Amino acid sequence: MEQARTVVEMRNITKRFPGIVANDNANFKLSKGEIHALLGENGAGKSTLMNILFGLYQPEEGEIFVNEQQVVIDGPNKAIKLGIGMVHQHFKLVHPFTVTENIILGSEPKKWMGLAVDKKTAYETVGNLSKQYGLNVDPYAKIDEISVGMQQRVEILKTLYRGADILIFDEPTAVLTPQEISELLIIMRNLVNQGKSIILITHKLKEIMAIADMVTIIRRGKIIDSLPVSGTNPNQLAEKMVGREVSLKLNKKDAVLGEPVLEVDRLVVKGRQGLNALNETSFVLKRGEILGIAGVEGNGQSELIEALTGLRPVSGGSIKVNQVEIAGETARNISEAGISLIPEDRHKHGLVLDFPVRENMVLETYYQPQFNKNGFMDYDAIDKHAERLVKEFDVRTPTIMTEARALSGGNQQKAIIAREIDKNPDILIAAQPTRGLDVGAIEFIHKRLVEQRNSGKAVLLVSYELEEILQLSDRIVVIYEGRIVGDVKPSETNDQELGLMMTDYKQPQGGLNIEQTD
Amino acid sequence: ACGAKNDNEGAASPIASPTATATESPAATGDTSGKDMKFSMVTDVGGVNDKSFNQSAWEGLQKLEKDTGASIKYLESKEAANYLTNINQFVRDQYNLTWGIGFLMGDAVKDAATKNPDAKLAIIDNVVDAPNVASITFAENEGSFLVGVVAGLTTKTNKIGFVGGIDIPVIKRFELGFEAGVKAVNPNAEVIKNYTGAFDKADLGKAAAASIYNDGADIIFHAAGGTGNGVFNEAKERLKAGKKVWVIGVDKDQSLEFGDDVTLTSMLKRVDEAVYRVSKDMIDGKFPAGVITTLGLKDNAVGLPETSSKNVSKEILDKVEEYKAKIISGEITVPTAQ
Amino acid sequence: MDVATLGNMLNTAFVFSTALILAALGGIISERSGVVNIGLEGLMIAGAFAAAVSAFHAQEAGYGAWSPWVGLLAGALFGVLFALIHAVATISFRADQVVSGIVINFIAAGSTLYLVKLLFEGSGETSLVDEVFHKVKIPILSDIPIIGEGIFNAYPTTYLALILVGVIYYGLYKTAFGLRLRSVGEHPSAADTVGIKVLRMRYTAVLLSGVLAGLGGATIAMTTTGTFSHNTISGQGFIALAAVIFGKWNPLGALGAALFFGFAQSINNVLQLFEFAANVPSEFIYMLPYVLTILVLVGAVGRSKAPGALGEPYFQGKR
Amino acid sequence: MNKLIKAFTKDSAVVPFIAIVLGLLVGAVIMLIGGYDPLLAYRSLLDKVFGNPYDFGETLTAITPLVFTGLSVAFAFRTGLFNIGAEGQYIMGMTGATIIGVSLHLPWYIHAPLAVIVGALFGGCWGMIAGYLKAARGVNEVITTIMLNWIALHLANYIVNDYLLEPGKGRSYMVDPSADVTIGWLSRTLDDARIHWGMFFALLAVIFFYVFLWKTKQGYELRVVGHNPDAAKYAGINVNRGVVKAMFISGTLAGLAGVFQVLGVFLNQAVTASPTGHGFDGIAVALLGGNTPVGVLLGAILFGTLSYGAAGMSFGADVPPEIIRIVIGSVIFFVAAPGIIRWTIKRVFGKKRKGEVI
Ligand SMILES: Nc1ncnc2c1ncn2[C@@H]1O[C@H](COP(=O)(O)OP(=O)(O)OP(=O)(O)O)[C@@H](O)[C@H]1O
Ligand SMILES: Nc1ncnc2c1ncn2[C@@H]1O[C@H](COP(=O)(O)OP(=O)(O)OP(=O)(O)O)[C@@H](O)[C@H]1O
Ligand SMILES: [Mg+2]
Ligand SMILES: [Mg+2]
Repeated sequence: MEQARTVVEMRNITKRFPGIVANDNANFKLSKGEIHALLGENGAGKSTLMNILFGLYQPEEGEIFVNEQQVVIDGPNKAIKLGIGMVHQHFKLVHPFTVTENIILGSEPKKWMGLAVDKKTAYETVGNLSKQYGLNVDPYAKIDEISVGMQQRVEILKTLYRGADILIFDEPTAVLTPQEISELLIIMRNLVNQGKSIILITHKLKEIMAIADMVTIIRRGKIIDSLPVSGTNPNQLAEKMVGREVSLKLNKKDAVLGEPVLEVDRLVVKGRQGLNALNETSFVLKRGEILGIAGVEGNGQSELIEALTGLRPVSGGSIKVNQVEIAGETARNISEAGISLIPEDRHKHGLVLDFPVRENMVLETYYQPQFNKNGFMDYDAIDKHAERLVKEFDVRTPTIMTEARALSGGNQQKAIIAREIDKNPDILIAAQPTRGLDVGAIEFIHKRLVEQRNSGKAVLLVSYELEEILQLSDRIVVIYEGRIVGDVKPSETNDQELGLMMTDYKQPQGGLNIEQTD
Repeated sequence: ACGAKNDNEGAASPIASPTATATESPAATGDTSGKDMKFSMVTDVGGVNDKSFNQSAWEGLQKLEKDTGASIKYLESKEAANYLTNINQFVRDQYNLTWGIGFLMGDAVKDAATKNPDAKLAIIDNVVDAPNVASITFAENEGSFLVGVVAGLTTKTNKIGFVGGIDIPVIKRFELGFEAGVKAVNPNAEVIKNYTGAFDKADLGKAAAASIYNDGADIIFHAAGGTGNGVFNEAKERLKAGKKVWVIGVDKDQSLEFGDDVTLTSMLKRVDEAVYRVSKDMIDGKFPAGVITTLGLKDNAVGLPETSSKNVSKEILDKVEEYKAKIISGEITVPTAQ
Repeated sequence: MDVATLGNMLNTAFVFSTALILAALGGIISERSGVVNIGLEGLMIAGAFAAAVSAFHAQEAGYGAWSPWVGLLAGALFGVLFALIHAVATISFRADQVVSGIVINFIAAGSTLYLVKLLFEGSGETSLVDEVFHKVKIPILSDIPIIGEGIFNAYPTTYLALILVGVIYYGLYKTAFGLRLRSVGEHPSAADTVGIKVLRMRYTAVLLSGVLAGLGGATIAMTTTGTFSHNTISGQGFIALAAVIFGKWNPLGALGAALFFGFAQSINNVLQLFEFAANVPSEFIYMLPYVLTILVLVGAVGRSKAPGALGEPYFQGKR
Repeated sequence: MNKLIKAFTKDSAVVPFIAIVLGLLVGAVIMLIGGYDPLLAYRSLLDKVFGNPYDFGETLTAITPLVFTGLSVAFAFRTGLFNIGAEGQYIMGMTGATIIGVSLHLPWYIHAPLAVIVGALFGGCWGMIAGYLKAARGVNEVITTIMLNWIALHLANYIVNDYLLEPGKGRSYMVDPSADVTIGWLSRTLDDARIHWGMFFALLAVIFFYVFLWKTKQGYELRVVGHNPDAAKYAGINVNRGVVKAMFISGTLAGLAGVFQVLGVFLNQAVTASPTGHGFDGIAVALLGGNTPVGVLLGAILFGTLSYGAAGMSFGADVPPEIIRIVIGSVIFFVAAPGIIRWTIKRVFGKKRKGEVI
């Protein structure tokens, strides 16, 4: 292969934030037509480096070359002019707007001497663009109404609409289902074939191995290495990234199953539009078991979690915890009955970001006698409790008086997990517990979940990531349109098969036991 | 509006109110018998330029300053809690006489008078039972009766409006006197009443006037302070649109401010005269301490301004004089509130 | 209730509503760009003040019937002046928007009255302007029963307000400017990443809200009072704010809300014409507009959704 | 609202101090423009407040309701609500106290507390209406509280006019002496200034505010609801009940302001055409004080002192008292946008202070 042209070069980039050097003399080079992965722990400085390339931040030092010309990128406008587009880690979409409105925003086609937006042309252009790249997006849909995967495609279309040749993807797969991930990888290949160059930030080593040509590793703001993917392997990458050896394989002994602790029987729950989100769903969870619930997002998982935790009314069926009916009880009573939840959206549901860590640590237990006397909070006890959890779960925070907002995503997650596990619940529901975390943090959290199960408690794991489900679960049920359509052992299946079940290609009659049809 | 207007037109006023001067400028003219005396007044929340009794009272003091060389000062109250503290400010500063202007000052004047028996105070529109307070009230019902006579004889539609501020005894006196006057000369006429609930909302006055005129009335008498400005505005607007309607003003000769083309006449209430006279009595050593003075037609303290002759016919004015004599003589008793 | 009364009520409703409509439009533009505008009251005060003062001088200078127009213009300009304070504080210096709005109310109330006292020799009120707006009948249309008297016999400012409702509705929903403005209020960093100048957009919006709220205040001075004093604007800005929320941040909604409020006000005048009203304590009649507003909110509207980034200062790199 | 709270709590104590100085400077400049003497004006202001025991006492009396309404607004802010309705709750507090104070005759140790409690409950319930409408029907509390202010005004007038009116006085009968909460001896010490127990209750309210919000279980719950209602639901807290409770407490605080104005200052309730403004001033006080209890107390002291002293300014220097509104507005402005202060300092002292982190 002949030497490809360099389209982006960043030289000696340094960027400081108060109290931290986010990028420390970093060098980075992207060649035409390549997919170049950027790998690093949470907070290593990946997003910062790319935000600099996109003109959102100005570096304190360093130079940038695009197509071998030195440039100053003083704002996204400039980046767009230079043919750079970015799909952000947290999507930048205006939710009440339609897909098309989001895409044309800032460079709208106009009519009547600029007095009006030419909507017709806009919708046509977006429709055509979507077809051209095989993205299959409905130009008329509102962002609020489309799935996360679709939203991401809208982000991609936004860059393409502006004629970007260099595309930056910041953790694009963190929020996608396996199907969506493989579709995205195909799309990316497609883009490269059409002459685009791609920078891909991801924590998933498998994806890097599958699609990237080059990988650059960044640790604490410094570039550690930049090498062709063909000459490396996941273990080596993980080690370079974290700076120590990481076991990518989870060591867990066989499950020792006990009594059933959670029995869900023909549960019916209404969803947001008033339709049944759960349709006579039934399953049983036993002590000493991690039960994975696999499924494409939006098939009733959120409603199931909300029903189990008392946040959503139940229209039929029963939920028993330790043989006691809890359907219809209040969230507080259910929590007392032994269910804990690691919520999917940690900012919205898991934490009060403006509160110090210590107050977040008692969010569900503040009223109990150990933290509360005669209606007064016992802050001595709360402080002791928080100090212990922070230590035990390695939550990296300056002090327990630090606001939760100031913690990194991974540490926020650890704080929540510490709080929930420490309640010593009979049933721990973990929804997307490792979304967006780096491999080191994932390793830690997985270990804690397994420990919980080993101590005779039960874990209900809800995740859109098949790899995580396969690795952690002792048993997997597949949920599709509010029904359980499969019940398998991880050792007896693989992600392809699960993926098919999740989209109902292979639903056997009655929807049970996949092995019989095999 | 009036503050500036006074400078230009004040002298033309039949009340002969002097040209307004800055609050404390030393008087150049007049006899100087009051030179070493200090007079003050405390306004209610309406402020000194309310185009109503506060302003009128201040004009009285200004005349006093001019005529006698007395020094004068006022304080405006921003809220009810200031009434007492403002009065006390003057009392402590050894003012010879402090006026509480308006009905609402009653309790504050009483309090200050009781706690400072040596101080001299006076109040307008209310009665305070204390040996060192002069209380001045007006027989608004008598004057209102007379403008009622004018309205009753002038109306072509036999519908006449009354716009009140807040439904309190003082305003009720206007209403009852007015209605009695109308009925006395024109038993068929209907009086449409609207209390706007405020003395300082021109927009409410305008809307009230609009609905009354729309209902067929051709004259409105207002006793609503600043709210009444809205009544005038509505009338002017109708005039521009080619519809002749009248307003009867209140307290001062409002034709001076709003023009002859809409102002039929006004019900004068000579607060300025009262303030001037009682203050002058003080200088002359005749302060009516502990006395309640009710000023009515016989004192020329209420009634019609001379400018009325512009719009009111001679015959009607003669009728007015007739009724005035009857009221003074006691032949007619005008209904009153409390 | 006969047809004429209904027409008159509608007419009165429009008189009351005009200023509310204008100020509410200002509130909408500002809040659609993400800047809370609780300072509407202050901006209206500024507008009413400037209008009363400049129309008076225009009249003295012999501008005749043009005087109220001069007043309107001055009201808009003065509104902008105060809006600029709000913009600088909240957009450039990221001061809390609620705080800044309250400050605007304070400073506007204090400084205008202070200026009145300086300009009018100690008086707390400006001199009465004779040359104010008068209702203008639109030929033919004004002959339609009810609506003719109700809508087509109105002040020029009412027509202006109605036209502006249309213009702003169109501007917000049909033009690129509107799309960008709304995106800035919903998700400023999304707008930023497509090259929209968020801060400039917000400045524009807040200054425009100054124009509109200033016009709203000026309207009151140039149609109903003819003067400016401490209570020319007493709470209308807050009612306009309520209309913004009630109308769900939509110009047509705000028009409806403002009209509703004006109508409720006019009902209480009409009620007093009727015999039975004598038996209803007047206080209950005064309460009516406010009670009705709450009842309608409870019955019909429910939760309204504010622009996504309302109240949040924006700076590049904000996460 | 969180930002609102944060904007104040973190910045050093220097900022408010500089803000006050700058605010006074702004006032001085405006006075100069108007041709007044700012030094004389400010001296008259101070003289008015501290010149004699009477005015000093009356200043305390002017500060008291501001502490209550400031706390009321701040409390609501802390629980995620914007209470523009302190005005209405204040009026209802007055009304409740007047009803009990005027219409009953009881031993003082029952009568006064009863009047205080009923007035507070009136205010609380008035606030609760807005809370309930928000919780049950999702109606934005900003609108309802604005409307409820006007409704309270007219309702109070109705009650006074039709049930409590002393004929010919335009106000209610005087409160029975057994419900009077003035402090005679202290009043006499301060030359008959209207001193009453309300000021001590105001201090208690400051302490209550702090202890309740930051030390009790219910306070914790309300703060969670205020900062993150979604998380509150996850934690098993009844969010709707929290909203209602928070508005009740907020209303109670504002109501107490009215209660003590009636029982300690006016000893009656007048029929009024427009709001007193104490509720709106409460918003300013809360903002001045950064929604912290001690901040509110200090804010009320500043606000009350300046407002009361304004009369002295117009008495002693003929300066229109409106100027004080500009001063207060500017102070809040500088407190809220410390960036402006830093920017100004940087501009003015830029060369000398190079290298300093601004
Ligand atoms: N706007 C900001 N203000 C202050 N600090 C920031 C800001 N943005 C980033 N940082 C800091 O810079 C460092 C790098 O952050 P960055 O977001 O680039 O990490 P990352 O590698 O993308 O992490 P992740 O994998 O979690 O996305 C972090 O320590 C973060 O705290
Ligand atoms: N407003 C802020 N000011 C300063 N630093 C911030 C702010 N918000 C976030 N950070 C820092 O930025 C870093 C990255 O934040 P970010 O929210 O991207 O976390 P993350 O690790 O990427 O988690 P997630 O995957 O959930 O996004 C954290 O270390 C956090 O301390
Ligand atoms: Mg990142
Ligand atoms: Mg991340």
